Amino acid sequence: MTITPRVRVQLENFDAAEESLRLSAGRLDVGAIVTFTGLCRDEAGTLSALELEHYPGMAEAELNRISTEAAERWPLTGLTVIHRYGRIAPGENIVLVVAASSHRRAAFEAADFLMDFLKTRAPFWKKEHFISGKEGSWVDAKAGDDSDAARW
Amino acid sequence: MTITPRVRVQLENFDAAEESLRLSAGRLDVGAIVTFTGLCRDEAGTLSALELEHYPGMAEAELNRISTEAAERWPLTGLTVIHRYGRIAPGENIVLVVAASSHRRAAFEAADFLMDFLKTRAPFWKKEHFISGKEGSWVDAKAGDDSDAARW
Amino acid sequence: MNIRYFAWVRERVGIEEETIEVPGHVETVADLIAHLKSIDENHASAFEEEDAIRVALDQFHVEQDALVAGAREAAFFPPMTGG
Amino acid sequence: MNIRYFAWVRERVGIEEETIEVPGHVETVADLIAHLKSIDENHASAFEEEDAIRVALDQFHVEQDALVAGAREAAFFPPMTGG
Repeated sequence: MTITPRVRVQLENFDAAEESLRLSAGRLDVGAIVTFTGLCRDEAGTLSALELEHYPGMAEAELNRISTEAAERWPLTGLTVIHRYGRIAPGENIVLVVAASSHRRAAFEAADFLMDFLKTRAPFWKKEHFISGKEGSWVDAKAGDDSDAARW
Repeated sequence: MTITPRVRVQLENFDAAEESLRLSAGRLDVGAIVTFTGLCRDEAGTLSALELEHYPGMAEAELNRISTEAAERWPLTGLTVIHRYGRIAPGENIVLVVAASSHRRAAFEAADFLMDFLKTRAPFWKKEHFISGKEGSWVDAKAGDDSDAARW
Repeated sequence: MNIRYFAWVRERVGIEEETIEVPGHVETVADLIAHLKSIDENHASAFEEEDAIRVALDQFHVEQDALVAGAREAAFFPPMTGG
Repeated sequence: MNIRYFAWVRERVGIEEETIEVPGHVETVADLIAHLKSIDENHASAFEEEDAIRVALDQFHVEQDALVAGAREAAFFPPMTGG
């Protein structure tokens, strides 16, 4: 039986530990949990915040479609995807994927697949706002993201 | 500069959230954190506990060797490996890998690589103890683990 | 038909959302884009780099040869950069 | 030389650790295994499935053709099943 993924698109932060526990607590069939957390980087120290714009409705729908595909391709016991929107400060969380399975390869591959497809298909756009006050700029899509998604 | 991995072989449980935070708190160069948690399964409901035997000294040394190799192969900002020994009840944690990097592919691949090599090279052995009281049995190594490790 | 714009496409058009009458000759997404470009300078500028524009009909990704008949909402945006 | 056994190898030998005098003709790990098998029934039974035995010299994995000269500790165990 295929599990029903848990998908959230939200303004608030998330708690990776809580989400991971939600997929393992009280059950004995989970042998492997892989979590991916994406954070807002700022190595240059020039960023005041990332602004995450999204397409409400389609963002949830697309994440559900990608998650459902993952749950059909791999024997998972649980799958959670949370993507934040709004202003996100450097060092803060942006996205979380938690994949649980009886076996480690399924958990790794499902989480990896999910991030690749989320990057190229989920309707979110990042705009960088700078400390200097200069005009914010939209982050460009990376060619590497398309080739990552093409691996599957 | 290559980071120094953090390796622990311990009786006590670990806290994945705390270990993850340790690799990201107060820094702005971490864009991706992948955690792998391996748990003690018991789908049949027949297990009283897993007994994890290890080779003290070599277990730490081998995990350090594998971690150092991962840190040399991928541009990581942090890497943590914790493996428990002793009696582990169904549902409890066995092993944790946390790989942090600026970019997601490095974090995924390093964690995946680490688990594959840990499985085939780190000197730990699992013995199953049963509720029924029948003689415990040593878990057999899986051929799949060798082929997983051969991918790298 | 309800039309939505996101990210820099939205900024160039200058609005988030609008409702338009779709002329009878508009069959595909490409036809719809040609029609939107004819509305004004802002629309024309938003769709200037046509290859950089992604399209969704009723919240599903589609290509430019997709038929628009029956769709209630079309959305235009740059390549996604979430995650 | 200090010899250590783990998991079912340890159970079959019946001890965790022992110190032995290595005879002069023992050059490789394979020679050492042959020598250990000659100690008693338990040792012989532990090394019966020789292909299933892994070896470490001074806490490094080695193959059966590795030279034992200079090693202070040899360990024998089944394939690892951690993780």
